[in-house]
Formats: sequence, C-alpha cells, structure tokens
Amino acid sequence: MTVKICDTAFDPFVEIQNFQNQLTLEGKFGATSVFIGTMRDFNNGDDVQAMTLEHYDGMTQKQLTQIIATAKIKWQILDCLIVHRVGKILPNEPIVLVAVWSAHRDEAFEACRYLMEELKENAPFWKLETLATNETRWVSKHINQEIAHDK
Amino acid sequence: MTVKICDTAFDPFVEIQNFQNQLTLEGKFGATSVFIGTMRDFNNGDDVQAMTLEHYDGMTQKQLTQIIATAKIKWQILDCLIVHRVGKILPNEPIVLVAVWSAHRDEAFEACRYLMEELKENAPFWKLETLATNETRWVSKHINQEIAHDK
Amino acid sequence: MITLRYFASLRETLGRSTEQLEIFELHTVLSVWRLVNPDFSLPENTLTAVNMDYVPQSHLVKNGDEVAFFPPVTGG
Amino acid sequence: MITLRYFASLRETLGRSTEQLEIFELHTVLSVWRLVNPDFSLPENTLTAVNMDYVPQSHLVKNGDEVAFFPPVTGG
Repeated sequence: MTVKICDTAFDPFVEIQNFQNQLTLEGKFGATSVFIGTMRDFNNGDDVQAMTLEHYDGMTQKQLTQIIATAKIKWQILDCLIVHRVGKILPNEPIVLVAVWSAHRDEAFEACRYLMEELKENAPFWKLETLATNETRWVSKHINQEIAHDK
Repeated sequence: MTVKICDTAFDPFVEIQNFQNQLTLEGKFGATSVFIGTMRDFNNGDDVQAMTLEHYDGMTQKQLTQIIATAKIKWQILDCLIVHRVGKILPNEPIVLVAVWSAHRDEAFEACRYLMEELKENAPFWKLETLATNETRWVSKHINQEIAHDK
Repeated sequence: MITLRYFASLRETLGRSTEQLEIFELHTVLSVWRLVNPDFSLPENTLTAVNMDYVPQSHLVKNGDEVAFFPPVTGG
Repeated sequence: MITLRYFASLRETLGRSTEQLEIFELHTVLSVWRLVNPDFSLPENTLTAVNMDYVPQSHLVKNGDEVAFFPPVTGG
C-alpha cells in the first residue's frame, strides 16, 4: 500500500508498471482497477491554461493512509497505489492515479472507486486555476455542483 | 473506439499508452478508467497451470462493438479500448483490458464497469483450464456462483 | 444452405465444430438442432446465435444463415 | 504553545500561512480562531483539523497541537 506525492509530472503507466513489478503477487491477482485524473484545458465553461495544486503536507499522507486502511477492511485488496501531483500543472498532465490489485473484479472496481471518492472528499488538496485570461480562481465545490462531479 | 483480439501475450500498459498517444484529445479528457483481468494460478479451490481461451471469431468483435455502441449512448465517452486475449494463457498473463476516456470521472468509472460486465455476459469466449494435476475442465458459470463474480 | 457452428464443451461433446445443411422447409434454431442431432437433445443453458447475434431457439432460420450453439460464455 | 495553519483561499485572505500562540485557558478550535482573528469571523464551510485529523469546531485544543483551518478540499 503506497501513497506518493509528486511535485513534478509523472507517467501513470510507468508508475503502475514499476509498482506492479516489485509486487510478489504473481498468479494471485485476477483484477486490477485503475483511475487516472488528468488536467483538462477547460473547467466550468472557461479555458484554463494552468493549475496550481496546494496541499497540507503530512495531513495528505495521513488522510490517504486512513482511507486505504478503511478500504482494506471493506474489501479484500491485495495491494494499492495512490499517486497525487502537487505544484504547477499543465493541461493534459496527470493529477491523480489510483490503482487497486485484487483477486476478484468486484473488489477491485469498488475499492478503486471508493479510494477515489474518499480522496476527493477528504484529502487536503486545493486547486488554483489560471484561466486563459490570466485571471486566477480557486476551484470551489460550491459555485457549481458540476465541480463536485468533475474528473 | 477500438476492439483488439490478441493470440499472444500483451502488455496492458503499453497498449493503453500506444492507444492514448494516437488520440487527439489533449486537454479534453479528465478521467481514464481502466480494468485489467489477469490469469490467476488458482480457481474454485484448485491450482491452475494454464488456460486456453476459445472464442467465436467475428461474433466476438460484433458483440463488443454493440456493447461499446450502447455505452456511448448511456455515457459521454471520448474514446475506449478493449483488448482480449485468446489461445493458451499462463498465470500472471493479462486476459482482458478495458479502458475508457471521458471528461468526467463518473462517466469513465461507470462506462468501464459496464463494458466489463457486458463483455463477461455476452462476448463469446470460453475458458478451458488445465489444472496442476493436468486435468482439464471448462470454466462454468453454474458449478459455482463464485465464478460469475471472478475477475 | 445454412452453416452450423458449435463451440467449447458443446463442440467437444459433438466431436465437430461446423457443418452445413440444406433446408427445404421452415425451420427454427431448435428444429435445425433436432434435425442434425436427433439423438442428443439441446443441453439446457445452451446459447444460440444467428449471424453472430443472440436469438431465441424459436428464431426462424433461412438459407445463408450461420447458426451457432454454445454453452454460457466465460470470458473476461 | 499551539501552531495555527491556514491553507488555500483562507491563507490568501489572512495573508499568512502559519502562526504560533500561547494558550492559558481551555480553548476550542473556534475560540482559538476568534482569539487570533477577532475581526474576521470563521467563514462558513471552513474545515478544521487538529494534528492532521478532521475535528469539529468544538474540539478542545491543548498545548503542542497543530490546528488547521481551510476551505473545502478540491483534489483528485
């Protein structure tokens, strides 16, 4: 169970492969469920040129570790990997990666979804968007209900 | 929207990367949901040494194409990729890959899950297991309800 | 002329994967099976397809059709 | 001594990200806020954490605690 916070761009598929290569689960996992959140060049009807992701270093890791511990109680997870980007991000760059390995498909799907929803709900990250107009704005859960369903 | 049937081992992450590299969706997709089914070395309480996947060539492609068409009506999918292995498979080798690209997370998660469930329900594949004892048996949906939930 | 195809355990049981048949009367998927396998009743749970689409056993077949019989699928 | 931390838009609004405070009486998370920000009421929807765990505003703080205030999170 690994949580990584990256302040530079990461390749989600390289991350998954490297992680999977060091697992000793050959023949034991039948299901891998992966979610990747990627920065778009639009949000809430506006063109976005960049985003800065602030986080609460320490609390992020603590919260994500607790979320994973809860998921392990709910589902039989063999292993999981969460990678989250912080700092300045450009469109088309990955923001978050969640990957779950399990014997069975239901557990992998459900645990991956759970980790992602809980991360969005509880992990202390905040997005500051720089619009095409050079204006900046904090992404809010309240301005538009859409945002809560984004990515 | 691409469907691939492979009769040799494939690397799911290379498949996704190659597919994503030729997409012209930079900045448009915010969510990628991926499922990978991998062969285990056990099933239904027995050790398994190999599996042979038979399929109905032509009907497989037709059914998967119809499943994708239905998913496109239900969710706003930007693109998707399905890769399925046939022939002789060894433990730890990938059997199936489903990947969905979408603007939003809900759609990616739900469409990926849908494609995978429909594939298991309707795509004409059959698994013949070779047990550690060299005995062979067709995997059945009926012997054990567990199997319907596997992978 | 119609083409019959069998897959997986059903193919093994019958000992053949494909055969062709001339039909001169109205036939359903089920009656075609009975015509070519008079001594072997269609196993319960067998799935049937015509021209690669699932159909019920009561589906009428016509010349040129490909009619397939197979056990429940187990891919993925 | 307790440490206060502010994040994101709240940090920008206050113009500082961290400060330290001696407390000599019983204090809750909310009363600590009022002590250091007497002219600025805690914005609705502000989330509060003590030692990196979410707590209600009525949570009692003690010396050595790290108390954090921040807007709803928007990661992922």
